[in-house]
Amino acid sequence: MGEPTTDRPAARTAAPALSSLRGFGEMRHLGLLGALAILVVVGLVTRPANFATASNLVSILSLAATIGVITVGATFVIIGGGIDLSVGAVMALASVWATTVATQSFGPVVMAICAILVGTGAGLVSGLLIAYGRMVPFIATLAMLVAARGLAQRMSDRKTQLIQPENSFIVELSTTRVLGIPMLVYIFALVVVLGWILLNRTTFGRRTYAVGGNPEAARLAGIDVRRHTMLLYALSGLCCGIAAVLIMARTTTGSSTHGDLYELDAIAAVIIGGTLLTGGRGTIVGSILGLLIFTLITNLFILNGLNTSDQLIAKGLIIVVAVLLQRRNLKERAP
Amino acid sequence: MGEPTTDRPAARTAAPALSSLRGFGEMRHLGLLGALAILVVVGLVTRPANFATASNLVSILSLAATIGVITVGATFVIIGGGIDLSVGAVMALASVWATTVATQSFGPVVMAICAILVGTGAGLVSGLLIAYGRMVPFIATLAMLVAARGLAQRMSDRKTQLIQPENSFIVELSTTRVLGIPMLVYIFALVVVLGWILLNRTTFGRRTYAVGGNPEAARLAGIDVRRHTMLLYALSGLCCGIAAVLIMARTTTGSSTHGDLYELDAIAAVIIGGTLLTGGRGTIVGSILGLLIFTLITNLFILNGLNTSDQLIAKGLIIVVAVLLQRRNLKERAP
Amino acid sequence: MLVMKGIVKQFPGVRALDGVDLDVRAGEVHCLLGQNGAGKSTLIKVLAGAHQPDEGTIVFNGKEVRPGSPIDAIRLGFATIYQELDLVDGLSVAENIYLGHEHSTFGFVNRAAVRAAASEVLTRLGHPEIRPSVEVGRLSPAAKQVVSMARALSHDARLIIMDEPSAALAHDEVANLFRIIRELTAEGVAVVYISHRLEEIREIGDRVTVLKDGRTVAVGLPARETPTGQIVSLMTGRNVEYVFPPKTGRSAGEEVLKVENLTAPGVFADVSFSVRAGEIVGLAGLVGSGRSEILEAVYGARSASGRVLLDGTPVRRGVVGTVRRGMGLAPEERKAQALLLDQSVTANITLGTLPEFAKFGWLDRKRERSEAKRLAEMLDIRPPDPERPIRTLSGGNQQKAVLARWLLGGRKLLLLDEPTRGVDVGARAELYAVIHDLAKQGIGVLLVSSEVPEVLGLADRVLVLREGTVIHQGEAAELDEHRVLDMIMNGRAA
Amino acid sequence: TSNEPAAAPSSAAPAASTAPAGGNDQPGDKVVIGFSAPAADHGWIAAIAKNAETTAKQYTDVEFRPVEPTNDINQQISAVESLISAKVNALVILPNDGQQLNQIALQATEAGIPVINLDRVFPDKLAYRTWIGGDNYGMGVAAGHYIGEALKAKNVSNPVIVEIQGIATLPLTQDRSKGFADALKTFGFSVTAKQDAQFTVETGNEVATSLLQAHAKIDALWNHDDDQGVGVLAAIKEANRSEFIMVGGAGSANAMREIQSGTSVLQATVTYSPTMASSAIKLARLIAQGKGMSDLVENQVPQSITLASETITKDNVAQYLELGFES
Ligand SMILES: Nc1ncnc2c1ncn2[C@@H]1O[C@H](COP(=O)(O)OP(=O)(O)OP(=O)(O)O)[C@@H](O)[C@H]1O
Ligand SMILES: Nc1ncnc2c1ncn2[C@@H]1O[C@H](COP(=O)(O)OP(=O)(O)OP(=O)(O)O)[C@@H](O)[C@H]1O
Ligand SMILES: O[C@@H]1[C@@H](O)[C@H](O)OC[C@H]1O
Ligand SMILES: [Mg+2]
Ligand SMILES: [Mg+2]
Repeated sequence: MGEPTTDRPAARTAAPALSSLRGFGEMRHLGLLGALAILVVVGLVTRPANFATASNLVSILSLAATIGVITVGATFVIIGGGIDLSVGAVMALASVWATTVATQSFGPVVMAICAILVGTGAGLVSGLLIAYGRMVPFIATLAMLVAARGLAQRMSDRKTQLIQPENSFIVELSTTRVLGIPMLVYIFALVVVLGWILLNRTTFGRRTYAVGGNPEAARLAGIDVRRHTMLLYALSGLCCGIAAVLIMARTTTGSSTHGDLYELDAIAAVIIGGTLLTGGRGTIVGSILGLLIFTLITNLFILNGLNTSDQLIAKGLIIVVAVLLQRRNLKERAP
Repeated sequence: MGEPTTDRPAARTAAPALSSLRGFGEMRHLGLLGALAILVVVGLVTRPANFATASNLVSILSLAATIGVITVGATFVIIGGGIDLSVGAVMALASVWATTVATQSFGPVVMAICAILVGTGAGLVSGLLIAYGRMVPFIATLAMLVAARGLAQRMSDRKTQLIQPENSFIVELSTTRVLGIPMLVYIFALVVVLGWILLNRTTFGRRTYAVGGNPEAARLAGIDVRRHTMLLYALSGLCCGIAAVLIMARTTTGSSTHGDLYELDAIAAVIIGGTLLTGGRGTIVGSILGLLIFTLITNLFILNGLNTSDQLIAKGLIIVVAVLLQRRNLKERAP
Repeated sequence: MLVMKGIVKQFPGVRALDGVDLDVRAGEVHCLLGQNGAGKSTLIKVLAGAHQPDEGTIVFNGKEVRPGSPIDAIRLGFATIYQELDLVDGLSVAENIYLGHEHSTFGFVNRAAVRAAASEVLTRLGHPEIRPSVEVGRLSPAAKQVVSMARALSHDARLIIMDEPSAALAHDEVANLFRIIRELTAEGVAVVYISHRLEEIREIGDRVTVLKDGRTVAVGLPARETPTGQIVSLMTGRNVEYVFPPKTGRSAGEEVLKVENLTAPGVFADVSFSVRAGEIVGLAGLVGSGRSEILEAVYGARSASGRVLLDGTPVRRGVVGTVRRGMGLAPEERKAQALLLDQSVTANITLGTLPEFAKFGWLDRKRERSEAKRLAEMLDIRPPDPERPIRTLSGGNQQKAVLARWLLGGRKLLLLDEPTRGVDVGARAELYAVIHDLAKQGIGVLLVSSEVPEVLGLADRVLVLREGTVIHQGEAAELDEHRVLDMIMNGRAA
Repeated sequence: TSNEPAAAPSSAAPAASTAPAGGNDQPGDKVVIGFSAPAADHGWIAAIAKNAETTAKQYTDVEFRPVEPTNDINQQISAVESLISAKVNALVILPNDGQQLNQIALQATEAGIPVINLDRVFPDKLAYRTWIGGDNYGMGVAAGHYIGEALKAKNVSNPVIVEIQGIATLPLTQDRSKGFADALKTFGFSVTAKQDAQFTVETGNEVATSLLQAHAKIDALWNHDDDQGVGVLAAIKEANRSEFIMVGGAGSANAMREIQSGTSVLQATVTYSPTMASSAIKLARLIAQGKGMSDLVENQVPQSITLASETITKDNVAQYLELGFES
């Protein structure tokens, strides 16, 4: 199944990237593409029969989808000069809230809306604390992480909440395929495209660079820096809500354990993708490439039957090497 | 056992604090002391029979010891304008390295030295990457986190490594009591005192403030900012090594699972204690008070048999409230 | 004692020093004069080891030296008071003074000794009231300046470099400073002294070196005897005349801006004036006299008491509103306050008026680009590619882009703070023409410039500020440069 | 919950024996039982905590004193310390890691408090009075047997057998894998590939997704834990694979329903029943009151009790369904 449409998924998510030729021209994207290419070659050499199959590609994209959506939000927050540690926990909370017996009784659409609203709401709270409460983003979102996990555990009574058969529409996002590709990959692609458009084609995106790059200049140019900062965290929360729908679809459950340590993965993908942790610079395409590199590493390790320990060591080394290379390519302002 | 010496431990760790009247006079410390006082009252009211006993106090301090030692190092790094996410993983790696069959054959002293060297070495590597490789501290230490955990798993073959009976000297740090207080609490106290002296009474400590608060001014004053930065991470690693000895003593084992998420706890304690995440300001006393607040919360929850979910929610709220209060007391430079 | 020869220092896009010579004798006060951006600070940073020169030699006591780092310079016996305060807020006064050369044994700070020594230096500076144990972050800017000076004195230095040490000091504090300088020079210490205040040069200076555009234009002039006129003309390069457009063709219309009793305690007090449509009002004054703060307060970016009315309606605090109502500010610190260095010229130009280029938040990038291109051509921004990151443009061209930002979106009032800082002479003329054109179109302009001829040449009306108070207000035509300089420097109202 | 321990038909519960309860359930001396377990972040552990509490509440002579569950060793040590200083009459401890909590259990025992070690075992027998737990090695053996038999029946040679482990750093995981491998060996089979997950739905899903890609055709899959099994099953469904048989572990209600449906790849699960927590409380009570187990000849409670790991299939699932714990 799905054989004839082999390269579709890749083509889809790559679409926004390709239209941004200028973005691709930059050294760091070339570096990332190079890293991806090396990983692909490694895959082809070590597992010729399994790696380059349509279903493995679909699989990689499905794996990347959940955290990918979160990474889009994280890219905005980090370009805007902030950080969001709460993403995984907020996603878990949204998944739990959307799968309580009460919510489930309203059907799948309400469940999805509920997840998205919970995510956005949590993001808004972090945003308020940071923008108007003037809390350091690290601490505000750490607090949100801790509290959201606790709340998720409480709501679910620490049980995994199964999606009821009558709401299987949600699960079908993962199982129904169009042209051989599961719906959730389309959702992921859509979020990436919309995120790209928002960042590159709207005033909101432009302001995000301004707010992160030089908040004082942004303020003096008449931008409401605080409001914008708040909205960035709400956007991140919105992405967590969408990710919650995807993780529900994939695992057929809502659970307080979902999204453990996503924050580190998402931030790492964004940074590897060339976004500065100090803000003002970065691209969605880079983040997604960064994420795909990580997903590909995991996929390759499992295809080759290697263990998690080696995977961790390799990840650490790859992060260091990638960042050091990027430093050399890019003459960056001193920290 | 130990009854007559009821209030000793508190007196011990409080010693450096008391000598720093200037530090205590500050509003934020008053705030922290207030929070501690409230928690103590809660303890006395809810568990009158168990809370204020010598053994419970000893228990609180023993619980705080491991992460407390790490917090001392984290305070230096954060005052110096950096961050260290790798602390828990480095501690785990040090504990594993020190408890391999090979190391154990050299006896307990070598084991302790080994743990300390491994910790310091890992910190030095992070420091080099940050100071001379110009990597963002967040990413460099994230890479170290991931790699150190992987390495620890690999070295231990993911097994918990028991300390051999002939090396039980290490374990006795936790079981041997002097004046009713386990040795490891003395070690904790010693590290706090030494850390306090280093930060407040030596050129290294005072320069740490300069390096974190105004690196350019530090450079112009003739300080080798890079070398100093590197040393800060080595110091943090050293503390992780000492913490590894303590966790080995407490659990009688070395394990790759030790210290999971310690980084967040340590950073949270430091920030709650009034150290700025942007560097240049902060105190050891504040960090330790912040840590004691967290430990006390845990202890109260344990005593009252409440569940982790509620604890998490409460922790999140306490972080927010504490930071917001601190903001109000302290007119801080904008983020 | 010290001879610098042919010093060249190149920054990306700027040749800050282009062959500077300086010779300083033991026991003298050698004054360094020059306009903003002339390269004075860069020169002393080269001397202090903070910058490495690209060319040139430094000979100290007959030996060629190369201070490769601040430590090297300190070891050579050079102590420096930097222009930007370089203190660590989290440390105490004593710790700041002895930062990097603490009295210590085996790494342990001898706190009593440090405090006693600090207290001694502070007393010598006439400020025994500054307690050595106080955290520097809590001090006023003036007190911080004293701490900076104390730090320089704490070194057993043979050459002390002072970059505008008096900028933040009141009159009697300056007297103290001079007393110290005399003591030092009596011991054979040499002092390099930078100031924009001519009367100070006359009082304390022995010889004067004048810098202009990164070159030495005069060496070793006698500080007391050289006529003011000559110094000023050396500094401002009178040979390259300011080319101001004729003030004809603009007519003042309705009152756009009215400022009543604007006061920010400690910065400026009781400032009242108005700007009419099509009128250019200039604010003249020394560095630190509060001009930037007045602009910011008018713009809603800083709180102040009093009233600001735009078109007769009060302006509320907050830049979002003032921009929407038609104000625009080209701030003084280009890099820190105006530019998104990583973004394109286009993005920088349209930043203030983004909504104009968007429908429902969706940017019309074509129109954005064509507008940016139009403005870039109009202001002759080079290179003429608006998609280039602005980081790669020279300072003057960056400044033009900042101005271009507010040529969009129907501004009613423009606040220009040092609009020509860092802009070369040729480009200046173009900027002047643009500012003139804006006024001609009926826009009110409030202009701050440290260059008096610029204020006089452009403005219709001039306010002269000294230490936060307006000491003169009147038609530009009734003033000349020397009268304004006299007012600014000596506080004599006309 | 659906798993009322009193109804336990086969696990360690004395009810299964023919002998009468012998008055053991009659109220006796008042005893305080302390209880410490890891944080309930998945169904099995949650069921452990629930079962312990429910059982304790059945006895009027038992005061149940649970301490805050945690996954941090350091905190669990502290929690047990607090129970020791509260001088409880008996302690039921499910340690995060038996080796790491051994010392504190030893301290409890030395302080005269009998320790009932639940599930993850302390290495030092001096550290506890009685151990009750599942048979991890036996669980692996049961799974290996079931798979071996099934594949032999199908006459598969050189089968692709895949194993999804739980948390790799736990000794119990390593025991299970060893039992599994040993049992397969008796059929001449071996494990083709194995990966570890974290006992959570999401990690089970992630690992399974890539493992399914690594092996285009699989004959059998053993997943150690039914909680993470929910995610594994979702991955299988998404990949639209059904050519193999799958065996679960622990025995959750969800897994059992899946087996009962008859349409799932999941055809069996090997038990590791959280009812052991109920039994542990009962044992703690008896020990604290100085009683024995009335259906045994012994005057005292035995030193160790290992639950059998049973294999639940379509044929016997109805019998077990009631015992299954909710994930
Ligand atoms: N770090 C730097 N990078 C790039 N350009 C610089 C840097 N420092 C100074 N410049 C440029 O070098 C030139 C000389 O600056 P400098 O600070 O030496 O002037 P100055 O004479 O001290 O002026 P002022 O009177 O305003 O202090 C200016 O054009 C300035 O923009
Ligand atoms: N944040 C502040 N807090 C306290 N005082 C300040 C602050 N900012 C500026 N000042 C003081 O306000 C006065 C006016 O400063 P400012 O530099 O804006 O004047 P200016 O006339 O615009 O000079 P310039 O030519 O440098 O632009 C100075 O004495 C300065 O030290
Ligand atoms: O937590 C573990 C559970 O998930 C597994 O199934 O059985 C043993 C337990 O310790
Ligand atoms: Mg200067
Ligand atoms: Mg100014």
